[in-house]
Amino acid sequence: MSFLRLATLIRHGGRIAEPAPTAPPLFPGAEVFGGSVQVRYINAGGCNDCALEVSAAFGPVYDVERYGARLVPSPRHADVLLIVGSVTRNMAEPLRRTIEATPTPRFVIAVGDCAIHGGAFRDGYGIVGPVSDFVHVDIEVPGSPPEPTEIVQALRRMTGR
Amino acid sequence: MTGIGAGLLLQLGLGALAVVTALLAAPSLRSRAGGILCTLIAVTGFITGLAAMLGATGGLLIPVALPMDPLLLAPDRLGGLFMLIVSGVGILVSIYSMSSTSGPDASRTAWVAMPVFLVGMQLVPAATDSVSFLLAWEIMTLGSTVLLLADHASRASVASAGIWYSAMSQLSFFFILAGFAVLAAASGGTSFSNLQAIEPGSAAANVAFVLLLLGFGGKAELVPLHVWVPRVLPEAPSHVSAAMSGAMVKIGVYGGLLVCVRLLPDGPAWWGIAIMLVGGASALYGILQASVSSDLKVLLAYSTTENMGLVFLGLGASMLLRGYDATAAADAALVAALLLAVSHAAFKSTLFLGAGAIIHATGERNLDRLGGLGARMPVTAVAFGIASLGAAAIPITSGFVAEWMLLQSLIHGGRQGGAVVSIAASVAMPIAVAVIALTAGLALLTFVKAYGIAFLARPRSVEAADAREVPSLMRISLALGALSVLALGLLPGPIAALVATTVSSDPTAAVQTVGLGGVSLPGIGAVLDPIMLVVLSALVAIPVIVAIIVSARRHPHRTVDLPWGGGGSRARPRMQYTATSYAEPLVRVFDDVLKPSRDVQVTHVAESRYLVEHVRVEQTVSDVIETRLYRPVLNLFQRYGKAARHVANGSIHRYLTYSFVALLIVLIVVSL
Amino acid sequence: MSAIIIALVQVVLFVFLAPLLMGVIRQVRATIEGRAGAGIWQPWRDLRKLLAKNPVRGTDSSWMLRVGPVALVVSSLLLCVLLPLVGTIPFALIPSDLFVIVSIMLIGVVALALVGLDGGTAFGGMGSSRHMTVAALVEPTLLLSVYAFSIPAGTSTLSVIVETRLLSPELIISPVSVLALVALSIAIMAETARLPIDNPGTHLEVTMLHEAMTLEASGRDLAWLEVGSWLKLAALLGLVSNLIVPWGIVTDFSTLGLLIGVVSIAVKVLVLGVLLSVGEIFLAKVRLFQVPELLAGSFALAFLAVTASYLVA
Amino acid sequence: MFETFFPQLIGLCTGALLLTSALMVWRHSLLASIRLLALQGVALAALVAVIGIAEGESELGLVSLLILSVKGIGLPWVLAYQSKASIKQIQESTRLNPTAALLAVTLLSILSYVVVSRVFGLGDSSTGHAAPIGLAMVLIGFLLLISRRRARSQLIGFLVLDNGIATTTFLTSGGVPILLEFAVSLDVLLVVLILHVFTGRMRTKFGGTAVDQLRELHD
Repeated sequence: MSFLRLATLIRHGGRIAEPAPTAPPLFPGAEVFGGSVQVRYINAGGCNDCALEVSAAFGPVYDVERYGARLVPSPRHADVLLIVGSVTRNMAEPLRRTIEATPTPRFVIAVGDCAIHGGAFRDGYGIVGPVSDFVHVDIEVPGSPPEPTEIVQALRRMTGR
Repeated sequence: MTGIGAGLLLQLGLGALAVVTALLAAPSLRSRAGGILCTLIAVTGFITGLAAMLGATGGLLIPVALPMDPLLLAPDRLGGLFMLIVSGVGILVSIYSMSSTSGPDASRTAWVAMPVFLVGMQLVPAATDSVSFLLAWEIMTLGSTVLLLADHASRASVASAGIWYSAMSQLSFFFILAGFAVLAAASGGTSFSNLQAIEPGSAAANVAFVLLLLGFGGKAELVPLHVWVPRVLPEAPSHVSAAMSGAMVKIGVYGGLLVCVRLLPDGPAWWGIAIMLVGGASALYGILQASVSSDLKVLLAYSTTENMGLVFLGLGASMLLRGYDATAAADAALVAALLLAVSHAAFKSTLFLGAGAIIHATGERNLDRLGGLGARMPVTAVAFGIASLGAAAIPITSGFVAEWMLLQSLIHGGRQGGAVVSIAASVAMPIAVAVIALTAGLALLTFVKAYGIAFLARPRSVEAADAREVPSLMRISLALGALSVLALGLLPGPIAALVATTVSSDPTAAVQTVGLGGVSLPGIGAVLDPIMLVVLSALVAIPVIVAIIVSARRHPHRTVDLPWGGGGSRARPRMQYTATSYAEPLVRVFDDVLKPSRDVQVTHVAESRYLVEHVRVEQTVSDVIETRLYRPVLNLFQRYGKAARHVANGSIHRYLTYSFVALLIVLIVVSL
Repeated sequence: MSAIIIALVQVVLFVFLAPLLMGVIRQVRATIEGRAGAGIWQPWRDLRKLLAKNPVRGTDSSWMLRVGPVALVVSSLLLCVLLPLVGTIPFALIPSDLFVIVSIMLIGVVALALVGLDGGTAFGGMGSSRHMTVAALVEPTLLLSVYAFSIPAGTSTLSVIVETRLLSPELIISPVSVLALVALSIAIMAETARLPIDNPGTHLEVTMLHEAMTLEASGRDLAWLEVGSWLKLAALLGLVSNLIVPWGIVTDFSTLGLLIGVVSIAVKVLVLGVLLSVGEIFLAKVRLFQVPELLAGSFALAFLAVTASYLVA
Repeated sequence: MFETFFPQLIGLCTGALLLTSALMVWRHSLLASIRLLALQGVALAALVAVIGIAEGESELGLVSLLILSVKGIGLPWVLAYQSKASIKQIQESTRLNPTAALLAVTLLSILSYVVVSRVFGLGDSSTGHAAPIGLAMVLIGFLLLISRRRARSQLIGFLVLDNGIATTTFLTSGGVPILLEFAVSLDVLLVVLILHVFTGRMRTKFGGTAVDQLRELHD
């Protein structure tokens, strides 16, 4: 794409982000983050629809980054683990290790019905159980899949912004 | 008899005593006794060299070189400096080698050769005439060859290294002999004061310059005469490699200085440019080979080529600049070259001794099989780390100050008072700076690789995992080496000022001491005080450290058993980057120069060729100069050798016929 | 004395300015992308939070994971002390000499590379290897470009170079200076892991250079690594801005001058940060094995600058 | 005021000429090369204008306008005439390793400096000092001619060479007679048009203009 076309696109694009809804209350214990939350996203075995919604939440329209949440490439950098999908047999151990590798204080958000209680895959042969079987879940975002706005609101409870 | 003479005599006496002791002593005591005597030799040499460098005169006359003039050993200031370098390395090596109790390192042969080698190296810079110079040179070569071959029974590669070493040493010796012969023929005497009288621009001077440069360049590991280095230095026992690389190579440098500064000063401009070219090529080629090498000792050996290249680059620049009367910059470049030689002696002998400690602890010198030694061998790790910083020219170590001075003299050398000195200099200086910069960058990568792969991360083999710290004498020697690297880096002012007295007619105009051991180059207007730099960094570090302490008290850390590897449970040590993979991007970047050979073998699963059972990747980077320059020549010789076998088949009749034909030819020629 | 005050002011200012610069860069990028952005103070919040966490360390990682980040910060802080940012009054015994500055920067480079290797992971080693390869290839450009600047000033001391440009501004638009500036900018982009050499916003391990080395660090270890990198970027941008627009820098010590110096360098660095951010929108990360080509190009420019300055002026 | 900045302006223009030549070796894309060529034409025109103002010759102003229209606008337009979409995708694959080519550029510039200073002497005027850049451009043009595979990229090399000749003449003699310059420019235009038609023909015949593939013509 040429320089000029890109410049024109940027000029016409303007602000894509939607106006911010009112802030939810701060999650108790998340004061320590002070408006900066690094998120490690884990797909423990979902069908990718929650994953799409999560990526929409971090996209320009919902723009959860404006509230101070950011995706990071390593759990060592993370404050919040954003887990989607019910935990499959092959992901159980990596999930445990990822939780182990995350420095405290940390919080866990389970996104989608599958992550919360197994959802449609609950009794599947490859499923070990919902996320709460492995780690204490701090915030649950129900829905199959949930709206990006709900994911945004859950993360805003962590950032407090 | 003067003090210098007494010192030299004492060395010879101690050397003889050490040889006798090595022959007679019981095997259990041999290393201790030999080591103590070698240390004494080196200490005597150190004191003698220091005295000579500070200006003491005098010498040792040996009236036994008939039919030529009697031999005179009387080191001047420059000779004293090199005696100091050699004996300093000698002390480290002797202390280190005391703790070897068995095997080839403690054999009778090795302990006979060791004092011979040390004394030979001490005597070369003390010689004042070409005969005693060559004599001492041969003693040194003999000692080092025997030391190298002490281990030949256990490893076949040592024998091959020995052949290369002897061949290249004799080639060097031949060139030096021829060079001195040309000079002696032109000047009518063998002593250096006679040789000095030769006309600088004459044909004899030019021929002798080229011959001597080839001879000394071979000893100083310059490209393309460096081929013995990657074979010999890795194969020799580590303390011998340390002595060879730290000390013996400096004798080659001394030879270069002897020619360019003392015997044939004021040569034509092309001499300086030629030396700069050879030096720059050696520096780049050496470090490039070092950076892609996975064998720790090969890496160190090639890095020696690099450092000697930089020394000769400085020497050449100084010659070029002196020709244009840019005296301040010329002096600074020469002092920088010497300082680099001194600091190289310190850091490279420590590095080789550190490699020896690693081999002692693990039996491995392949970096790809090391790792995690930092926790297991802390003293070695710290000493090796400091010496690596020196080799990578990082501040507050000796290597940094030397390269800093060299770069300063180069960037100020091309101009004098706002005017360009000459077109040649103004083209040569930027290229030299670029070469040094690239060399320094690659050296950084090389030593980050060497240190990081060997000492950090997780052990890549059982041997590395089971490594234990080396015996105390080895640790003392390593610590001494590391301390000398730091001392040279922290107090460059006095050291550089002292070094300047050996080569400069007006040393205070070239180098001065400022502040707490800082160095200043008045002719250039550059100042550096490493101690102030340390103080400054300590000051800025204090708030950070306070913050860490406060934070650590409030938020203690937690230890987990696995590094983060994507959550998988199989983040094994084998998945770490190795030395080979570390250098892989570089191999690709310099593909055209290094010409690596890659071999990928894919084995498919029997059922389907779409599934891979295993992949084997092999990549070797060979020495291009060896394969492209030496191999063809050697093959040619081999072919002639085969042809000669037919000619000389052992039949006495045939030999008699040859003699007869030769006689006839001579008679015919005479009668014509 | 005035040198010490200026150095102190520089350190304090840049410790404050560096996170702000990152905030501005990210905010500008977010705005251009059509986002709302986290605000220019977000890096401060990140830092505060990282210092309040309990770091996690692997059993195999050594003291390097603890010391390396501190070494990086100290090297970057030394850059802020020694570079001519607010004022050009150098220390008598350690002037802002080009080679010393580059070597101090290399301490940080080495520390970061060793931290990358220390964890014993595949990604850390990969990042470290790439980082060092780039650093090795950048060094000739870095030295030669400043060498070109140093020729009209007759010294390699950066503060004198900046002062010379202040006194004779026609030097700024000379071809030598323009060539050297382009080369220096590319070298600095490579050195500070910005586009097109490295993508600072990437979350994909295989494309990472800088980020891959920090994957193993957490809590305050990570905080120091981040601060060190930010400070380095800010200090180097400060140097470039003072080479382009030297006006406002303090040459004779006075309180008012100091104030002007502080304000002007802050404005210059932030404006350059905005330009950098806007420029990065139009760039894509080049392939790793095209980076040497880019660096060779910048080296050629720097080399032309040096020879031209020798032979033309 | 102008006197103090005159050497800097000359330097800036010649610097831009050298920079664009070096960048042409660097970049692979044909479109980028054509744009750089246009930029080079503009820089050359500016150089002539600066010399004209310094020497007070209005004739040179006219020459400058001519150069601007021919080299800055005309030739690049002709070269880029073909549909934009196809030209964008043309990536030159050179015969020379790009890194080596860039190092060659630096060495060629040094060589031209050394040659000019040794053979002609640099003189004292700032124009005399900048003259080596003209020679360097000629050499770089040759390098482009040698190292490029495509006929059109080689054409660009030829034009750089021509610009180099023009630069040298302007800097050493302070300008050539207007008619001569006019004739030269027309010449070049003619060559370009012919070659353009020629390459067009070749394209229709062989589907490409990579010179390596033109062996068929020979056989």
